[in-house]
Amino acid sequence: MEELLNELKEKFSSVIIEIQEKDYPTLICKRNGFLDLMKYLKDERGFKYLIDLCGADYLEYKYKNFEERFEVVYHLYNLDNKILLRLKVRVPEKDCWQYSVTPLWETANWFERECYDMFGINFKGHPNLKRILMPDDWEGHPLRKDYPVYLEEEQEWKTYKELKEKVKEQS
Amino acid sequence: MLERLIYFLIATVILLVIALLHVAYLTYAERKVIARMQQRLGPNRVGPRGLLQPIADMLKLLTKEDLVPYGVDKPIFYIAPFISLVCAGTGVALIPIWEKFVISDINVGLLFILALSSLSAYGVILSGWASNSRYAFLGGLRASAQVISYELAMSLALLSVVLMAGSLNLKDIVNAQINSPYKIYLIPQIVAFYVFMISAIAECNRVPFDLPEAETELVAGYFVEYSAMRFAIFYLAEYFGMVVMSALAVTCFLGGWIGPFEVPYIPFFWFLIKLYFLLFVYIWVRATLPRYRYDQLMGLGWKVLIPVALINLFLTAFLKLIF
Amino acid sequence: MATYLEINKKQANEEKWEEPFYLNMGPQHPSTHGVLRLFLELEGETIVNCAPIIGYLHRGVEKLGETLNYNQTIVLSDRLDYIASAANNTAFALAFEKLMGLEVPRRAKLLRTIVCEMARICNHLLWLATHALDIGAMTVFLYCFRDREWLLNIYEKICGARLTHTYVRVGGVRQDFTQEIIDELYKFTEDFPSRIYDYETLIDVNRIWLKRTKGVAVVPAEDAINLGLTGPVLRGSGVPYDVRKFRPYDAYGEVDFIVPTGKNGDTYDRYRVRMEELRQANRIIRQCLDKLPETQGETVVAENAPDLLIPEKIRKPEPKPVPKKGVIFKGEEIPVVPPGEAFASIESPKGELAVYVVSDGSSRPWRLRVRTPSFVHISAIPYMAKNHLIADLIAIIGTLDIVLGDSDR
Amino acid sequence: MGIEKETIEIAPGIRQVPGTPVVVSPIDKIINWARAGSMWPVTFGLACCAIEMMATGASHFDLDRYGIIFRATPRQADVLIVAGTVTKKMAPIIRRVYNQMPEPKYVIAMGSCACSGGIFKTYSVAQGVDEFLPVDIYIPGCPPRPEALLFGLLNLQQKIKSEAKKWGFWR
Repeated sequence: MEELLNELKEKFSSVIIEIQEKDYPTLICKRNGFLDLMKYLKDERGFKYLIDLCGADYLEYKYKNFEERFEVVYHLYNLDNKILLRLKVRVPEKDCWQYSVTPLWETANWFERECYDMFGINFKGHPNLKRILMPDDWEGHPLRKDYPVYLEEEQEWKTYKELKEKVKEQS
Repeated sequence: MLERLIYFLIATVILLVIALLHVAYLTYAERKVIARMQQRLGPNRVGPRGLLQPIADMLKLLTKEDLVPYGVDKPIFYIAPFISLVCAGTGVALIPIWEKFVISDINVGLLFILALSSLSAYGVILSGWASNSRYAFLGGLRASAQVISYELAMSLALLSVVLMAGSLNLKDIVNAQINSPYKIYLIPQIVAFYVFMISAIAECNRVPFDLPEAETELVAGYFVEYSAMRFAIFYLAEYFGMVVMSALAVTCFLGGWIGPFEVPYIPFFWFLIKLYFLLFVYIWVRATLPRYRYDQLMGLGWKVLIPVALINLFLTAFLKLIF
Repeated sequence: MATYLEINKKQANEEKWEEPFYLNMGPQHPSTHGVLRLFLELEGETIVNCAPIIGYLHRGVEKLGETLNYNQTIVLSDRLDYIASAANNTAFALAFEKLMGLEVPRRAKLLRTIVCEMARICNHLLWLATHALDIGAMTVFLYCFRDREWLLNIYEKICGARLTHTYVRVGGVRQDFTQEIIDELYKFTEDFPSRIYDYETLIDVNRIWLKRTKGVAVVPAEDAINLGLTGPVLRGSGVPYDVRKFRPYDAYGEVDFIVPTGKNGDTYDRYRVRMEELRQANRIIRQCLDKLPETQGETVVAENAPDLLIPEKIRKPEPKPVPKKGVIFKGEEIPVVPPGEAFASIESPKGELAVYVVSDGSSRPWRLRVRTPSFVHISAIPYMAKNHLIADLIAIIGTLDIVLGDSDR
Repeated sequence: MGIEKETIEIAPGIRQVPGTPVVVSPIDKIINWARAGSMWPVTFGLACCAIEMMATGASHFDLDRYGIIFRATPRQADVLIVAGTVTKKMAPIIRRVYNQMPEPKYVIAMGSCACSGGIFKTYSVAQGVDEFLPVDIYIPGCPPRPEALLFGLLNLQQKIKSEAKKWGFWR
């Protein structure tokens, strides 16, 4: 475990900002050069299984020591020698994009679509980036911190509003 | 001439009433028997022990709104259920229930029934085509392929019976069975009986072969768009087909109305017993077997049933030559 | 309509002029196990391309979880995978306990394992019922529900609810098992293997069932891992990955059971793997029951676990719900959860269910991410359904054992 | 149809045109009895309540006793049991299934999510099916026990039996 982290540190020193030792070893990486690190981890080091890929919104988070707003978190798992690795990439709010890892792992396809749907982070290189959970003509990204939990009458989704009006005059 | 006409009228009315009651209470029997097989009680709330359930279903379907969806080409949509009901139902007129009571004793009885059952495919195909829904269209396609391929197997199986009996007239077939050494044709023609039963199940789209109206795949197959009374007619047609096919199996293979001993008052007692046993087999098969896939169904029809029926036909012809 | 499709339009301009036959296996369909919508492009009966469309049951559980405190979020977890809700609770509870650094007493771990394995049996029984019903065998559905009813009655004795148990809480379980429950469970574990034998005689040797499941939707091991498949679906392809063995949690370390794997990854192997898992779950319950008397007198909750707060009146969340430090009912400060993040995953009956939670010191999670197996399995449907028939697609949906509450969150 | 004016009430539900042997309205009773005796719900399971609906259909609480068969197509159904959370993306589809059902149709909102949105007061959940559907029977509970669903269905039977003049040619 240790030799993996040291080797990563000197091999990808430009990409990895720091390595934290939380419940699982966490690598905080920069955006450019990130794909080579992932390819290296997948092909040479045998991290063939991507457990999870998700976004997180850190708007006004008290214990924040970075200025970007979003963070994309990857959880990789090596099936043979049972190592779990967490990688984080910080994504600023202005140009809110990130490289897509779908070419490496098929399962990332839908994870990234959901992350785009919920946070608005678009993924370069994704074959078909569209909303997956919300209807296609939905405005706004629900899981952002500045999005209300419950939509009042006027912020309603317009197709639903039309349905209610149509039903009112029908009955 | 007049009293023959009146005799025919009365006989048809009696037979129709009995057949309709049989079909209505077949739905009730099916729900009860399948429920018992699945450790639950069938309908027992509607009438005394649920006996009025088919009447309640029929009345409810009668009074529902008769919905004709948009984009349906109306003439075919209206005719299709009646085609399949008429073709499934007229077979009853030919079956000799006992010596004296057979409505139309034409001497090509068996051929007429085969023609009818291949005509009933039209009802299904036209309804699939007419109701402007993709599921019904797929159901209609599947039904056409299935009915045609199982039609062949059935007619070949029946041919070997005709060869043994020497005539197409159903009454003669039963008489031939009476004075044949083994009393019923089931014993020499056991293979033909199996081929006939399997293709009869496929003819009426019953479970292992119910691809045209597969509940879980094509929502409801060819009668997706039919509501209320039209759907009830299709529902009746399916059960009518079941009754006619098992009645045909009884006359051709199980020796019609003859039985080990003579029951004094009810001459057709044995006919009904055999009929009910075969209907029970239909319901039993429905409760246990899963559904075939479309290409396996075709494979079974062409690669297995037809060759077996042909070999059986040659065998009977060969044996008939020797003895 | 075609905008929903992810297929390319190359085929349209070839000289094959006939336009493909689109079929919409819509949200309301008897065998899509809920509100999954499959947009199919057909060639006769074979599926050329399939685009699953989900989101019809998206209830925003992750957003709602950020406005509830830790014990209330576990109530939400029941509604995710509503067939095995005890498994969801354990996933949430494990993540929160790792966050708070709580040490769960051994008796609570044993009780959790029993409840999780009962959830696995419930889930596999319902899977077998709907899978067999979709392929046409009606009677198996009723037999499976008969045994499931027995288990639901035991659940009712344990925690009062049939389906949404919320039996697990942060730091342990809500109540202890009474002696009556333990005896009933013993009776169940004795009788259950004979019931599994009933199902197998009904469909296992049935030739039509074998024809409908052998060689359908074959997934080689390499692609299964790449597609992210987990649980019985992955083990059907021969990869022995099981979170209970690779990262043991609760009492799975001290219980011995085998992890069944299939050989060539088709529907029949997945069916065999799940039937074997039914027997293994039965064995695990029996071993845990034997271990219970050793931990007789223990409490079932960790000492500094956040007590079940009476939820203070949740003010109408102001437009920007910045979660403040939660002030509890009697006014004094609740134990602050250390800020940080935690990732815990369990082997839910459908696959690997993982929870990633970020906390900011208040009594509400800052970000709650649930990685559910059904979401990934639905994303694998286009891969598995390529040039199969519609009837196989129904078998594929059955063998993947998807639940839409699980996938849409 | 102005039937009350010319007829007099001779027995509960039995009316007679005075001076003539014409007796009216038992036909309502017969048709209502038939309709109550064979209610065919369309399988519309959305979420957890669908599992309880299946459990009610299974052998312990058998629905077949009341003549209730689950039909897959809305064309042949007369009861729409909305079992589960109704999301806004699903609302137009539920309305379309309701419109496809032939006329004497009834709606049962099963579970607190269908009655009033339940615990999910979020951006994507319609707060109750009655925002766009006329609902006949509300069944509370999350999920309601199979006995609760049976009780709801029996109440619907009482409601059908007490209807009048709901037959004849649909306009």
